[in-house]
Amino acid sequence: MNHASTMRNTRITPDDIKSHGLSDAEYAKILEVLGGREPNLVELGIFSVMWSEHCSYKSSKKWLKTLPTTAPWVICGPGENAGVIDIGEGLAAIFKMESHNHPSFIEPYQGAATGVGGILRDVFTMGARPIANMNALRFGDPKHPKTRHLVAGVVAGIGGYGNCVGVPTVGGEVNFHASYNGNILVNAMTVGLAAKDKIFYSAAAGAGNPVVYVGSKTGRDGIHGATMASAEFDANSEDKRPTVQVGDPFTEKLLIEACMELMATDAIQSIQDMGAAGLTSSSFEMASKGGMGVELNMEAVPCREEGMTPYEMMLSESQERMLIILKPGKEGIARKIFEKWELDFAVIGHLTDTGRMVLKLRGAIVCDLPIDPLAQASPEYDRPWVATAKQPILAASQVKNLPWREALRILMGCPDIASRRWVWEQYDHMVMADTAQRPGGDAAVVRIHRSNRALAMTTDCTPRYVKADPFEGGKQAVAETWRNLTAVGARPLAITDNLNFGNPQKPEIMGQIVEAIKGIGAACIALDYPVISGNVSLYNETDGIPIMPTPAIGGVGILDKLDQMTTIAFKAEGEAVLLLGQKDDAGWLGQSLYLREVCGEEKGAPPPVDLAHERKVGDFVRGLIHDRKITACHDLSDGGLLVALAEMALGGNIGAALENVAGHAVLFGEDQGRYLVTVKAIDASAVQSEAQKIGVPVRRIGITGGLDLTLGGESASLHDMRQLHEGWFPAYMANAT
Amino acid sequence: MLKAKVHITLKSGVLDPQGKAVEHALIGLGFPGVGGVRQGKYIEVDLPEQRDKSKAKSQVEDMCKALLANTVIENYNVEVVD
Amino acid sequence: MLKAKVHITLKSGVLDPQGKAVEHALIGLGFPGVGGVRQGKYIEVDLPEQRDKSKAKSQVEDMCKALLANTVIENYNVEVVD
Amino acid sequence: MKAAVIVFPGSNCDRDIALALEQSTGTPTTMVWHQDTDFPELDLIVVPGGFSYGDYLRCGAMAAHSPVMREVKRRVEKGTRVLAVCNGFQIVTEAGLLPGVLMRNRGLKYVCKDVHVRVEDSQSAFTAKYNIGDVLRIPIGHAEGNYFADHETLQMLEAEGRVAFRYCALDGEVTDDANPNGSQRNIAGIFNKSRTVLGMMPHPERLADAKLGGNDGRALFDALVETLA
Ligand SMILES: Nc1ncnc2c1ncn2[C@@H]1O[C@H](COP(=O)(O)OP(=O)(O)O)[C@@H](O)[C@H]1O
Ligand SMILES: [Mg+2]
Repeated sequence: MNHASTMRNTRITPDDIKSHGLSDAEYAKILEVLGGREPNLVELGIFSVMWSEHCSYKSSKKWLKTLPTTAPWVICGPGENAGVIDIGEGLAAIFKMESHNHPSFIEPYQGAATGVGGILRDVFTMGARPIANMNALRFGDPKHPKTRHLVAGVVAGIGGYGNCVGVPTVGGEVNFHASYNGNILVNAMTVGLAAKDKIFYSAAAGAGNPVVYVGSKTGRDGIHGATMASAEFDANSEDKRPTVQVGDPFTEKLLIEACMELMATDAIQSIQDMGAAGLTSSSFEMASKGGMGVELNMEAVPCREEGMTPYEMMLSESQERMLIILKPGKEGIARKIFEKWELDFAVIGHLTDTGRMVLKLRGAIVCDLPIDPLAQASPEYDRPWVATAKQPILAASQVKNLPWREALRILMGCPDIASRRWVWEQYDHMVMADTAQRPGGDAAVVRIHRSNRALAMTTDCTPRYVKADPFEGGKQAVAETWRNLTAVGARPLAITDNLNFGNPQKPEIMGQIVEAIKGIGAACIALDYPVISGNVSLYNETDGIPIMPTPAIGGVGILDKLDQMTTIAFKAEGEAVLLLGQKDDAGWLGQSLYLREVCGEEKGAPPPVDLAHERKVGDFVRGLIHDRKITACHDLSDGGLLVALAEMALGGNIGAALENVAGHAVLFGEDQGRYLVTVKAIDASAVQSEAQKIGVPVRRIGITGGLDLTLGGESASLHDMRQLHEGWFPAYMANAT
Repeated sequence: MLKAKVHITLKSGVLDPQGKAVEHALIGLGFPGVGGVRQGKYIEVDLPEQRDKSKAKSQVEDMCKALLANTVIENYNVEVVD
Repeated sequence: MLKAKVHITLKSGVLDPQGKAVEHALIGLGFPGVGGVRQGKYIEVDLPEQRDKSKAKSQVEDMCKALLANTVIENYNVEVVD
Repeated sequence: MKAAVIVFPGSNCDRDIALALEQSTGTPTTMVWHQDTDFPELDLIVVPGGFSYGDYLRCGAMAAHSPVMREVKRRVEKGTRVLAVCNGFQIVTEAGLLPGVLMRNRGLKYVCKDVHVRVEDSQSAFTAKYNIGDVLRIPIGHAEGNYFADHETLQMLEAEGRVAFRYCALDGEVTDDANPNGSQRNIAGIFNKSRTVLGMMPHPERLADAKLGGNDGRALFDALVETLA
């Protein structure tokens, strides 16, 4: 065929290469793949998105491969749209977390909304009905002039989308830190349920099979979104506006229902959502995975605007679209379903056995690329990295000792600990009528429909630990999710990760990535808790200032009996409060919130995570829960012992009198692998001796009752604590625009 | 007293799910010949102390930039009347 | 092709929480001299096949009654342009 | 009792309320797609919550004008009971089956939380198992639940005892603090004149199972089954 006459009228310039985010070396590789022929603009665009950081994972691939991804219960690990685990009784849980950081900074409402839409599609494309959403959010300093506006927009966007599609948003996390001033993080997670033998994959098969486009029409939205998500921000980024995508949750809801209806038939050979890089990555990846070729007729693509070019159609990131390979002869039944739901349905091409991606516009070839060579040649970098320098261990004596009541008051009302009620009351966390544990506890619990079993889920990461020691911080993030699942009584099963970092071309940032991944991997192995899906977001920097390294972890576990679930709230007066897992009396204040919020310092080594200890204590706690020995349970994290205790007291509106604990290091230290539990007074000594028998440190630290927390002759009223804890967020957001 | 009439509309090319849904519904209700429908906002701002129309206009345009419009995806148009 | 510009505004006496909130926010942002603010909708309907302006107007008024406005609380105004 | 739930594009509490009904009736609930207008004789029609047509334009407006609602109106004239929850309440007011409108919450935000409502009537098929003055804990989830009607309408509703539920404090006192959305007179739910149509913003189906933390909503479904069986 004559490429010169049908495919191109202008030559690729160095500017084209640069504006597509490709390096000279990468362009040279493109020429190699094409056997010396220059690409045309459509082809260059396709290379640029397929080789972008976002789609190719070129900086992180080498290290991601080291993560443990298997277990007997893992049905499908990383590599598909989402990960799949077997949860028994013929069912599978499907989940993933994904970032929408850059779009959310540019337009917080739409950026966050479309982030939710995208992750939902990743999950239902595999045949799962989404049953819960979570969101892990990081914003800049509350005092930064943009923060309020961003918080308001992101939260409204997540709610606006999730509420309308009717999937409950049941949990997440919110942190504030100046390092996110110019680069907020919006990580959204979806958990879905499917029949174990009805999972849908994306590998295309069957030459001649129709390629079908369904959902919304294609507009000029987000063209270059994938390359933008892979580029560092600068002061002009706010001008990159035309690339903003608008979400349409109503259409997404129809798309979910239509896909579920089609999936119940036997019509689908393979299916994939059109995510970042839209039609390009979906068609390319489906063909590539199946070793097939694909031929598309661009004039058949449903378009929203007049005169769209193949380049625009291929690179558009319009939302709420899916690509389906149908089995032969199934077009009629599929079309009928999508017409019922008033969604676009178009056969836009077919599979071939040529191994090439051929795009035609009214018969003329506008793109002809070899699929396998392009995928094979996709860059993979072993970027240079340096390890983060270890920080000295801080002794308690080096840290100012404030009276506990004063310190507790500061912590309860500080931005990172204050109640997130303002956030989650804007999310419908009840729709689907299976929410058994709502936001505000350690993990959300969602009943498996029409059963007495439930899934528990949580997201966690403590970026200040990761920054100080990426390896320990990576371990900690995984361990904290495991602990949160354990604390509600669930058996942790697997995680998804969302690795948010700065520019990987800087060796110190690459070092954070490498060490955090190693830490995550170590924790996964020790806890039998594999990674089944994930997402990488790099270049989170503004004017050269990186975010704190933030590998957000989403953990999922199962409760075999819903009635074994525990919550953090104190249940009755006169119960014993036990501290489990406290190894010694040193108390770890390095990188603690006490140090940051009370003393105004961010320093020291973060608390180490002893994974064997973690597992022993956690398994013991879960056993107690299953034996119904425990009336309330809360793991210790940000703010340490007293903050956890205050949260339990506020949850039940019952106070406690404390003994056997003293000193800022023990009261506010953030040693890992610890839980606070309450047990009926008569059970206390039996539980204590059981713990001692297997070597789990246990200490009785008080008794529930009254409406105050008392310790060493001082007391703090729950009323006061509640005002501080509940007050900060609404007061802060009162003047949002 | 001056009054500003502000029209806020989506920039061209930005998806308008509301307009699209209204269009569908009108056709469903049997109205023939409905082409595209676009939905925007209409805001009236009273400026009781302002006498100068051109000042009023630029003031309300500032309001649009600061609050009334989301300039990432929306255009605004301000008209000042007595 | 004709196009109808439809303004939908709240009847007087009906509380307008959005307008009130915008008013507050504008004052909070330091805009002086903002009196009342009212927020309504602005809808454009394309009528590609219609040539007769007065027919177009009455047709779109029917759309307002049938769907676009809730006449319990809202007024509508239709203007037809080329 | 023969009950059906109408499903509009964008309805999302349809399955939830069908299941809550099933708990009380012991039989599967019929789902009626919004384009089907010839459904069988029924004792109860449910217009469920959600975001019919995305809540675009005005909540409930587009669904209110769909063919199925014309049929629902005919059935109401024949005496069929209609339970309209949340978006359903918005739909039936837009359709003229109940007076007034549900406007944007005064706080302008979507709110999902438990509220308390006081039962104001126990004479209807819906509320027969409650006593006047009972305080129920029940979730809301809406951005437009701010009930508004003109003065005469409100007077009429009060005079005819057609307010079904009012937002209240834990002790039953009707206070402004307990009003989550700015509704006039703290109205959370109203009846039509013959008490055969109930529209309410709170979701009884969301707390109809003790395993999910409460079942104050259950008695509403049980009452319907007992009265209409
Ligand atoms: N963005 C959010 N969306 C929904 N729920 C949230 C969000 N942020 C925090 N939460 C909820 O608030 C509670 C406290 O969060 P967090 O302090 O992160 O808990 P933990 O320390 O146990 O991980 C959790 O139940 C969490 O799910
Ligand atoms: Mg926790």
